Amino acid sequence: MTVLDTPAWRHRTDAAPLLPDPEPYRLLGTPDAARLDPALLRALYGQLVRGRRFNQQATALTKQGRLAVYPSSTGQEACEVAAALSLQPQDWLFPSYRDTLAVIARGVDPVAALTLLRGDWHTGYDPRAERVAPLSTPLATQLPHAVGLAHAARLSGDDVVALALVGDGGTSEGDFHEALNFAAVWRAPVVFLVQNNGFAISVPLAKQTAAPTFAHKAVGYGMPGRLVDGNDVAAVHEVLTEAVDRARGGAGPTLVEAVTYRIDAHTNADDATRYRDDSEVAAWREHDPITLLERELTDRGLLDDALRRSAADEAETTAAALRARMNADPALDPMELFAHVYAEPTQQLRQQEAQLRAELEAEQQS
Amino acid sequence: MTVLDTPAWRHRTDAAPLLPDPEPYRLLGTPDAARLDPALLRALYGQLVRGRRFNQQATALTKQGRLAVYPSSTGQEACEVAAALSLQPQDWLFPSYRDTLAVIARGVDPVAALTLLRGDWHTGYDPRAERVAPLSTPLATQLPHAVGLAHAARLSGDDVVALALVGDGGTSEGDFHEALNFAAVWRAPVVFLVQNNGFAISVPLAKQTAAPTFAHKAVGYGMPGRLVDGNDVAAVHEVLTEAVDRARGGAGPTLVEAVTYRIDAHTNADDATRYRDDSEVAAWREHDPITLLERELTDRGLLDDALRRSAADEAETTAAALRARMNADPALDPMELFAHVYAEPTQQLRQQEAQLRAELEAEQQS
Amino acid sequence: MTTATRAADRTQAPARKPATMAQALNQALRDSLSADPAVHVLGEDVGALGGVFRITDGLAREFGEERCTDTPLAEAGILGTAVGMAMYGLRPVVEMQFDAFAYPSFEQLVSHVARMRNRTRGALPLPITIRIPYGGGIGGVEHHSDSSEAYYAHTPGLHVVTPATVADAYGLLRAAIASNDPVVFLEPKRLYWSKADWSPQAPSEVEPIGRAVIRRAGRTATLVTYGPSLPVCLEAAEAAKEEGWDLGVVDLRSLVPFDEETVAAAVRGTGRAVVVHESAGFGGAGAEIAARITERCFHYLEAPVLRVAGFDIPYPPPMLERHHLPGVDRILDAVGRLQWEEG
Amino acid sequence: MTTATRAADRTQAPARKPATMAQALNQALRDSLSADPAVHVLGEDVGALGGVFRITDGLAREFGEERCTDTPLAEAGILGTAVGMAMYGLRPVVEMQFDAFAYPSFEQLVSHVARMRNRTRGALPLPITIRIPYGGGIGGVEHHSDSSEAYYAHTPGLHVVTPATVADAYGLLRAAIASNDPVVFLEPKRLYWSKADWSPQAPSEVEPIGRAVIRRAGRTATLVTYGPSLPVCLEAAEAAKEEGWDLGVVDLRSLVPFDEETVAAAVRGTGRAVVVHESAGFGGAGAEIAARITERCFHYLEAPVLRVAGFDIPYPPPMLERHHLPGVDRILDAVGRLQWEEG
Ligand SMILES: Cc1ncc(C[n+]2csc(CCOP(=O)(O)OP(=O)(O)O)c2C)c(N)n1
Ligand SMILES: Cc1ncc(C[n+]2csc(CCOP(=O)(O)OP(=O)(O)O)c2C)c(N)n1
Ligand SMILES: [Mg+2]
Ligand SMILES: [Mg+2]
Repeated sequence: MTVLDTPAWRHRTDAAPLLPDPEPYRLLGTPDAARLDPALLRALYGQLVRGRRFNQQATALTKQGRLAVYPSSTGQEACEVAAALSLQPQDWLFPSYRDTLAVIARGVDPVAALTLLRGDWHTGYDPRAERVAPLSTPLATQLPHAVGLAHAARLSGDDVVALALVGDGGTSEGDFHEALNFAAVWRAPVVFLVQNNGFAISVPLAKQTAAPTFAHKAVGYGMPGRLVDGNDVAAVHEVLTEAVDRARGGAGPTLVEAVTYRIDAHTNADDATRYRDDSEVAAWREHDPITLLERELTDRGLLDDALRRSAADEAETTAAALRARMNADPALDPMELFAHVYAEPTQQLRQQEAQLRAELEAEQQS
Repeated sequence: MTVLDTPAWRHRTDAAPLLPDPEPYRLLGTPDAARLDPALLRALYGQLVRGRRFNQQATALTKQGRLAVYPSSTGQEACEVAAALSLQPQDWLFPSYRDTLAVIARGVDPVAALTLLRGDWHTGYDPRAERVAPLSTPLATQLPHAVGLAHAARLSGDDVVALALVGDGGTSEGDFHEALNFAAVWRAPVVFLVQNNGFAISVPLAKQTAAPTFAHKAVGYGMPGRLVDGNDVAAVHEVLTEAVDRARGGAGPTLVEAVTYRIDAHTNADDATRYRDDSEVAAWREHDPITLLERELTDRGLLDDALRRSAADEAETTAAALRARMNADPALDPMELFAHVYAEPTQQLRQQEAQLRAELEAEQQS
Repeated sequence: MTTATRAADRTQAPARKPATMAQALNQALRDSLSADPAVHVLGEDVGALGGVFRITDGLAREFGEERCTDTPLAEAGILGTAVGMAMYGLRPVVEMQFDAFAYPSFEQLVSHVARMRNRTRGALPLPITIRIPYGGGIGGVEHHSDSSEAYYAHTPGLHVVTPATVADAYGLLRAAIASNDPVVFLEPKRLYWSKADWSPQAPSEVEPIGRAVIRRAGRTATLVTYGPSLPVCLEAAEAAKEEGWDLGVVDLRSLVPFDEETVAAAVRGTGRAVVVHESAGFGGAGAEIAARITERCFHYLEAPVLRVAGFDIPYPPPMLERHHLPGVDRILDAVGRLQWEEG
Repeated sequence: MTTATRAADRTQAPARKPATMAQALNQALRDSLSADPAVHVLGEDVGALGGVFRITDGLAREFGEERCTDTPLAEAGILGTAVGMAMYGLRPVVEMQFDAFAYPSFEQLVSHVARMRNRTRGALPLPITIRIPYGGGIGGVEHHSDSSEAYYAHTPGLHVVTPATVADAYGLLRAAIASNDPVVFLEPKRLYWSKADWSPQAPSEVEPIGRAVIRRAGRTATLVTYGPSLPVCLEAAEAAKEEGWDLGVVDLRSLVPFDEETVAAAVRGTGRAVVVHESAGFGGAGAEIAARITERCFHYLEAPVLRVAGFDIPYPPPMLERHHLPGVDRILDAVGRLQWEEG
């Protein structure tokens, strides 16, 4: 044995296959798009239109005081929708706080998905039943969860992949790094999708990273990195599906960067004019995910009135239902505050519970 | 303006120049070694021999109860010495807990450098006077400090570079990631040296990372990565000096991985037989940093008896002085416990101080 | 400086105008940046945006991006680089965007910021101010309303300060930035928009950190509080008049250093005390305050020191937070339980 | 289960042999891994090395590397992946190598581990045990001797447990791993090598988390303590006999849930109490204990509840730690200050 045989001398992976093509991958409008299944394109279209409408409706609900806050994903619907549709039923989605659309595209009841942002509770759905983790507000903290879950599933011999979403800003957190490293070392069946929308609230990309692309981070963990046009829903769907399949096949994690843009302000409470120019927004409106797909559908003669109408109708139905249901006050029981802190409340919690109960009773009597 | 012009679409850096050569860079024993300055080689040799002897002496002192613990860098002396010698006087060194050798090679009094490990105080030297940060025990936490200091120096218009040391295990911490990212975004004049010695205590490289090399992490931050044979003191010195010069010239940070090996156990308290095979240690003994340099010196006719003797003498002098000084009990004043918590002690600390003083007086009287 | 001399100084001060706490904090940063070139502000969105609460509004424009810097999104990195900047002689003022988003920097805070001076025998003090908007009552979703003061107050080497008035917001922040020790500066979010007639105190008027203040003298019982709970306590004291109670209110302003003398003197005067804060009660700052009052005032106490605090639960969702936060009724209820009939 | 029935059970238990706390903890892990395939151990160096304190010795060999896994060196990653594993239905037992090296995982702990059950209305409980060797007295260099229990005890949603005896080390660790709530399991480093005659309790003998125990009945005053300070308190109680004092000693065993009844009953019996722990006193667990005793026992108290704790300083270097740690003299001194003559 010489040092050249010891693991520290030269790690074994070959770097080249892990490096991304620095040109974002596109499908729509390219000759390759011809092979795309019309049924898939129609499904994606319906979801995009519904998603756009949902963002508008939710933003409107903030103005009416029906949502505490809403971080719109307008402009990023392709990523949201493709993320949800690249998964099998048994797989898990790990959304960040901006990913309500992905959550509902996966099938979670919209009102349940909005519970956090409405403010009646922190999570409105059963993550195990939906195989969707709670929307994560502390940035990047959901990434190690996804790794751990995927690892546990693999240890259990189950066919489960986890897909975790994070923003460009979130990549700067230590948890991003630790999660990717654990995933690669454990070859966990997990896919990371960075939605690079150019901003972390007001902070532009150049102040967030000096990397050629986020996809170039992958090689540093020993996993492949892919770069994709995040507004090309077919491309994102294909890249994610490939990565999910790879994970499912036991080949380990993938890091995908989708280049996209946040058309709206950070949330309804944000004033984007303080930090970005309208001309940039206008440029991105020209590269709208719905328009890109409509062009493709039109070119292939798939965008008939029926499709347009059914998409619009479904979007309106969703919006109307949302409006109606969100306009009702949720049924809330303050005593629930003590119900889920532990399996059994401590003696101190029981005392505090009694105190609140007494207060509420006194309130009712007065 | 189109999306292709917006920063999110394609980040601007070219990845290729940032990628390391996956073959560790070597100088000693290669034709290139011919250009090395004999004076430098002699200086490095003296430091290596002294460093090796220092490690032995310090380990011996743990057995005599004169050091609380000692993490030996035997086998890694080339990295330690080259790190110190690549810096200018005004530069700063940020050592981790294993880097006592680098600290003394930079000129810090050995007893002061060992204060932490002796246990009389946490740091024994004035970091500002020495331009050496305290030895950092929480892994990777010193890396953002180095970035902040380098950034501050640059903001102040000063010609100061910071060199920060970390182990292979330390690269897994979130602080490693955050530090490299800040450094690249700020183009801070800082150099990161990963001493990849194959183990984090008992955990071998393969359980720490799946990356081709640690140097491949650099591209993910947008800085160059270099891989070097960490036992080739001339190569490490050259690579670090280039990186330091680059930083000094305003070109920003560099990540250097030095491949080396920890010949001794993790510390005197560790039992390395539990997790590694002697044959691996034997292989690395064949690639010893002192032997490699001696061969080069011999080939070039530089290793005469005078050099051998002066190196050995200096090493013995250092060791003897260390022994003598460490065998004396340090003068300790328990009241100092309260002296440096704040600029001014709080009222509560003054009370506690009075309590301890009274106890000590009572102790003396009894 | 005594209250009397301060009042005197103020007569010479420029005319006061209505200002919010947010404005006073902004002014304190501006004046600190002007006064000392070593002061640097850094954090997420502190530049062009002026911070999500606009506390750094205009500073990047006025002092340049190098003095007021948008950092990458990484709190350990922010605090860790601030440590390095302070090692080099700068005075970083760090903004954490919300209470719960300071947690990623906990190791840097506890293992380095709090200890560097001590570790280096005084050679390397770290004059870092860590501004953290904290507490609830603003309808924030989870992780946006934590009260984390107890974690910091228990960490030797940190000063922990929290203003409750517009004037203190300015004065304490200037003092924090001028301090040669690290200061965790907790800004009560829901008081950002509270208003008072105010003009920036002159440097000579700025009080050092570590003095509690009697906001209201009282004879029947003493409320001891800080930060976001001060207005609630003052309201409770007002309402208590109806019950015939004359409640005193002490505003601690700084948890570390803790002004035992002022608190003990006030409680000795009444023999009864209630400590009020909104963080979880168990192991909260109120425990220390109550224990210390008892140690210092035992023979003056007519009743045990009681605590009114948030419940021992994760911070509630917006629609339920009013049930969690200590309000006037809960405070008065505690006062009523102070064993008036002799126990 | 009462002390009487436990004693009875024990007569049927296998013969006891001398064992260290480290061995009992190792056995508890082994028995938990055997009993439930969902249990997984993970952390730094827990595999081939068996942990730096050898608590996981032999487990990787016996149960395979997938049940006892060496992780990359990243504490937030360890705890964060454990969250995901628990979401999937496993029962991770995490080892943090030393107290101060748990701080990088603070955000995961406070913002996720402590809240996941509550956040999801009970749908996603997280049965995670976080083992943390803590405290000083072993000559460790900085960051190796922190007592961090107050941070955890103040965080709603966590249980915080710390054994002080060999039998409790086994029993409480088994109960922690069996618990459906996250448990911060604090192992007093300097008791790892403490010995007792012991054999593993049968499952029926394992007490649930949350009960304090009277280690020594006493009539003159009560020492309330936990973890590493228990032996010191027992020694002090022994030494106190010389002064004619009959001191009781309560071992809390769990800070959360906090067994108020046992503590209050003991203190009511003596009218005097001293709380002892080694973490910094200010804002330490002792503040809560003292405040709560006072609330519950005010009219039984002859003197204020006093605290003997570590000083409010960063943990000292090895050569000075003996001056910092509460010792017998300091405890007896506090007992002497309990206003025996009437204050
Ligand atoms: C740990 C943490 N720090 C700070 C915040 C506050 N914060 C919320 S969103 C946001 C920006 C996120 O940017 P990015 O990751 O790019 O996601 P995007 O908003 O663009 O979807 C910040 C700083 C947070 N939620 N968590
Ligand atoms: C944050 C943190 N976690 C854990 C430890 C305990 N620890 C000390 S050294 C070490 C291994 C370090 O390995 P590496 O970074 O490769 O450095 P080396 O010991 O090989 O020089 C560990 C886990 C620590 N010091 N800090
Ligand atoms: Mg973004
Ligand atoms: Mg190593």
